[in-house]
Amino acid sequence: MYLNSIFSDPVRMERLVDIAQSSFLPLIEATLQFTLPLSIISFIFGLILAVLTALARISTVKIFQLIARVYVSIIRGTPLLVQLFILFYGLPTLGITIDPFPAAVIGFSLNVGAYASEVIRAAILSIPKGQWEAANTIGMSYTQSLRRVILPQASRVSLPPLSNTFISLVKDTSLASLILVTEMFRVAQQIAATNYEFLLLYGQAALLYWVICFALSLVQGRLEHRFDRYVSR
Amino acid sequence: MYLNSIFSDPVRMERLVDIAQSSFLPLIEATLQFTLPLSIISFIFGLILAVLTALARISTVKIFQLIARVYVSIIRGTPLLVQLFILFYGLPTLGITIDPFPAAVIGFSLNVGAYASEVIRAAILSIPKGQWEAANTIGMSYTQSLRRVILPQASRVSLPPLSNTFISLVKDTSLASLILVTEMFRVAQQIAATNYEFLLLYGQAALLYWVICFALSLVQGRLEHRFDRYVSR
Amino acid sequence: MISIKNLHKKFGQLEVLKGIDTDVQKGQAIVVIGPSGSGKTTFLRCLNTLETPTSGLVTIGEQTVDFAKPLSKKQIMAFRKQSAMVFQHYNLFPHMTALENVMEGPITVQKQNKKLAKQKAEQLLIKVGLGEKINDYPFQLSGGQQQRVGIARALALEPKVMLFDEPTSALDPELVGEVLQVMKDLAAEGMTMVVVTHEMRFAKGVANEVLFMDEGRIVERGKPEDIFNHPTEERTKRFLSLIQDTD
Amino acid sequence: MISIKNLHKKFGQLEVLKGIDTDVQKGQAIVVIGPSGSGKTTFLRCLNTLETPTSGLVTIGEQTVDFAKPLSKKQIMAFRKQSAMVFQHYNLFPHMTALENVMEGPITVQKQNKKLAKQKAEQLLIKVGLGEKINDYPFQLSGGQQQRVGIARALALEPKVMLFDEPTSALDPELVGEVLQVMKDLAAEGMTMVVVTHEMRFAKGVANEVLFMDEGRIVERGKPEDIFNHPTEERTKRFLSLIQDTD
Amino acid sequence: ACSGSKEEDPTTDDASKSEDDVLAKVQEEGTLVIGTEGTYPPFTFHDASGELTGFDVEIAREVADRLGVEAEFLETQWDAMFAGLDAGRFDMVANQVGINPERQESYEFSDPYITSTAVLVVAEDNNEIKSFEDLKGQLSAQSLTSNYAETATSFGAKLEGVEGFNQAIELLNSGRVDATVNDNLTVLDFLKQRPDAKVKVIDKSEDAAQSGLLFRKGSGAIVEEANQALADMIEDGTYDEISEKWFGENVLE
Ligand SMILES: Nc1ncnc2c1ncn2[C@@H]1O[C@H](COP(=O)(O)OP(=O)(O)OP(=O)(O)O)[C@@H](O)[C@H]1O
Ligand SMILES: Nc1ncnc2c1ncn2[C@@H]1O[C@H](COP(=O)(O)OP(=O)(O)OP(=O)(O)O)[C@@H](O)[C@H]1O
Ligand SMILES: [Mg+2]
Ligand SMILES: [Mg+2]
Repeated sequence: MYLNSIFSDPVRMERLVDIAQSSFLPLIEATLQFTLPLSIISFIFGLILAVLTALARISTVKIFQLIARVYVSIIRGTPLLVQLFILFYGLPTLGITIDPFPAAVIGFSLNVGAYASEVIRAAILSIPKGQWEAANTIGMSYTQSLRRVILPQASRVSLPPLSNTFISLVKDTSLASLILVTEMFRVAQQIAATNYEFLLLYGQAALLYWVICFALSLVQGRLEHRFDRYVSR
Repeated sequence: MYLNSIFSDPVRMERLVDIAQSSFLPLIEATLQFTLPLSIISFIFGLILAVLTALARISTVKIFQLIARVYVSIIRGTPLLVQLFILFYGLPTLGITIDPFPAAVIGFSLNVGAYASEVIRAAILSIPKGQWEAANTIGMSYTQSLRRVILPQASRVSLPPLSNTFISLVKDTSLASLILVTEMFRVAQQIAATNYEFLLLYGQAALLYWVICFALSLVQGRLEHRFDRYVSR
Repeated sequence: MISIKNLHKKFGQLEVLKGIDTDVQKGQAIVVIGPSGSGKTTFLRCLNTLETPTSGLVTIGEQTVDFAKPLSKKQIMAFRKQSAMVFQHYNLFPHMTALENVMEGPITVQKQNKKLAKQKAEQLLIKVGLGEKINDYPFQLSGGQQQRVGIARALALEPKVMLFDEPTSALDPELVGEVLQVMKDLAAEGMTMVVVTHEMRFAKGVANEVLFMDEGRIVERGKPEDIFNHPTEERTKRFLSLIQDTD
Repeated sequence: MISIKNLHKKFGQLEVLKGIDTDVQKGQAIVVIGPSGSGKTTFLRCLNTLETPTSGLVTIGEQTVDFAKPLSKKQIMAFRKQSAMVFQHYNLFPHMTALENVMEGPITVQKQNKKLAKQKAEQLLIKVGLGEKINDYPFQLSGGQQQRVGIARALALEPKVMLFDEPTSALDPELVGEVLQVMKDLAAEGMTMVVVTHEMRFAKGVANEVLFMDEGRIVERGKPEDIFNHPTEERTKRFLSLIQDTD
Repeated sequence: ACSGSKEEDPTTDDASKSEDDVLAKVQEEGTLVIGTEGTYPPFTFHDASGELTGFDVEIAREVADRLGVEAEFLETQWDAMFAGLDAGRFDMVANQVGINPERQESYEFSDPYITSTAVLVVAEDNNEIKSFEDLKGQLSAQSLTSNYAETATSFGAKLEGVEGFNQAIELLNSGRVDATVNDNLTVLDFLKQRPDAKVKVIDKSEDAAQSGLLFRKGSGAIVEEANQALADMIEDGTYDEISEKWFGENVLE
């Protein structure tokens, strides 16, 4: 190879360290200002949507089933990039203009809603029928059964796959730059564009994503531990 | 809004139809030549990797567990784009140069391997312990039990989440353009770059992705049906 | 206390209950026996409207319902309140302690005062012999203990009638006794009970009457000693020979 | 046929088998009873090396193994081949038909000729009364039928000893008889059997001896009539009173 | 951000009626919304303090000033820039968009405000390629839609399609292509930032390419206004100042 290893070149090494140091702060800022809020808000809305969609899929009302199916099929079947594109640049031609951040939240929530709905549907279906019946028998309504008996148990089952969904979401927020939200990955690109150290900056961005994922896995561990209170091992 | 609906403008309408017609062929070509082969090959390699990783995670050998955990954590915790970037633009600085298509296959396989390993791990763990014991009792070795008893049943359980992984993969192949594989989405971008109808071309690309996903869901349905042979409803 | 007239239940084409007519006096304990698939479980579930009967006129406690007519949710709820169900596999809520399981109905559904509901739940758990286990989760309890929590949970609803579907058949043999004891005590206190069970100790010792079901019909009905020793129907005889010692 | 000397099994700190000494003659059918948790299942599983004993000298058929010493995979396989296990919950392979379940061991493990293995499997299924069901999947079979496939699957391995762990306790009462019949036939043919069961019909009618286990030890051993009618040990008496009719 | 001023204007109006809208809207709102990439130094990028700056940014800001309105920059990727202009998210794009007939079919350009020449870049240790003429049969990394792709092919090069200069350089660095043809100003900036980069400029072309500010088709009067502003800037020396600042020379022609 004609490129020497960067480690054997002290000047370049120093330059890289300098760049890495000075770029961490803006990257972290963008993470805190956009990447994380966008992820968290979208995830919350997405989960609500997902529960509703899952219930629609499970329901016996054909039209609810159909709407839910079509929604999930479209969202999962087409790239997120295109969805954001249409939401942000397509809708204005129909007279609907949404600001960048809300548009991003809508786009990502719709995405999470579709993916998570399958997880939640499976989780709800995995709760033994006897639990519904026991709830019924003590006189609970559908909503009460869901809220007090089924969803608490389904949460336990769906925690690992939902944390996957969240991890994907966090990384997908990098697409928000396409619709004018300057999230962390875009900042990395901006910095790299001036110093041409793409590998370094992308590496830093990856590290930050990884830290978020790692933090998430800790949270997940604690939640699982809490749930495990009532599960034998 | 100051932009009139395109539908009220026959000239523009005609232009859009023309572009759509002439671009479908190249898009389909690119799908058949790159997007699909890349998806399928990577998925196959990824699955093999995923089974091995899942077995490593389940195994009692601490070092296997650790390797598998670190691998999964890194791949899931960092963006695919960065992984491809490092693989393609980073490795050459260490003297390793891989051609675009193989590099894409490696990158996507590693990705599928990490995500699917969790699915497969869960599926294997969901097979009742009694199945391992019954296999043991008739004298099967670990590999025999796995091949004849556990994996066939785990396939049934993991089919829906694995089809999710495949769907994601198909769409993620659009990142291959970053490392010079002119897959379908890239072709859409190239065409749009000459006529500036990004929305239209992206919509066409989305449609093609959706068709693939839809076809997949049909295949999935048939497979589930086949599996259901031995499952009561 | 219970009166059932021409109760039918179809699952699609399959008619599982083909006209059940019977009634149960207040304070009586009735045992239902019959081969697998004969409709025993379906019968009980119809009484608690876990399955909606296809037709039939059923009175439990103060509520009479004609299932041939469309019913409002409110009517069903009022009817269901008359009875409480104890399941074969307990069906406790695994994410709630024994106490929370028992309190759940009174608090969430009947909107009772929390403190009072808790007191009552504690008393019920003491009654079924689980005073020490009120804060344990189901997985920490043996099968027999879980089933006793299940009974306490049903009792907390203050039903007119208790329905039991094979309450001991999932239990280890030496744990059966403790659940039967609680049921015997209940019968002695005058609780009206319908019990599906093949446990001869209960059928012979406690039941006021035994009902033999086959193919969705009540084939024979009588005092336990009569049914077990001198069944009149051929089907009853055949069935009893299968489940009793033959040697 | 079986000889066991000072068999111990620990799970971590918990000693489940605290020194079992016993032997079983060729052609004998032994019933093991005892309270839940006393170690009956663990005992059977140790004989089939589904659990590896902590120590003990065990002979089954032609193989003797000292579990205090490290063992090679080959030794364990050879030892395991001497016996075959029938489980409480059948543990059939759900993705294989009855026939495939029975053929699986001979073909995959013992590498027998497919055609011969199939013939033998068919004969075995006919023998357990399932000649009509050979191409059904487990979910299409009743519990009793599934358990009979389980027995055929075990027999296909041509073991010296058959081990049964509560083979009828997951069955509907009226299906118990058909499985017991197959087991009785086996005993009559001279198969050596160790059966954990609380099914008195089998214990009293078929067993040559009954073994009472408690807390990891064999507390009492004797002919069925002796054990059930005149148990000498206090623990045995207490246990028998729990599982037998008390009224 | 983009709705508002036109409510009284019935949206059912035909296309010709919307001709004058952009200027009116910009003046009414007091802001000119400008789309740009923000990742293309020295034309549009973020300086060390994170501020958006660059030659195109300053030119666009000056144009807004002269229109008597605030400049508001919105940043996004190349493809989204065009979509954003179409969707009315931006009034104008300032991002070194080269003037060519294809683009003119769909968009309107201001008068050119910069002229750049193509340079040939190869790896430092490449001694085979010495001039554009040596490109024949070599693999050159080009953005397929840029004018430089045509330049490269005209000398017989095979093309490797890339998304931008950065990727071209990465390819050159990793030895995957032999050359790239690009705008000399971009290359100069790169070499300033990465003096250690193992690449060199080997040839300069005669052909020059011009870039202009980009507007939607039918933007109407605002294009003339922008042209006027550019002409004024050139006239009174402001342009020269900005150009000197970024390039040390006048890059208009
Ligand atoms: N939800 C249902 N849908 C369709 N068929 C059903 C349903 N529930 C029960 N059945 C059928 O109704 C018949 C009676 O079932 P049921 O469970 O009432 O019998 P059972 O007497 O309780 O039997 P067991 O002793 O096995 O519990 C069976 O043939 C069963 O397959
Ligand atoms: N894999 C294991 N790890 C730890 N403890 C175990 C394990 N298997 C069994 N035990 C414990 O060993 C003891 C004996 O269990 P075993 O299953 O042998 O009893 P058993 O006599 O078969 O009971 P049952 O009648 O309930 O089947 C129990 O306390 C049980 O909790
Ligand atoms: Mg039943
Ligand atoms: Mg056991």
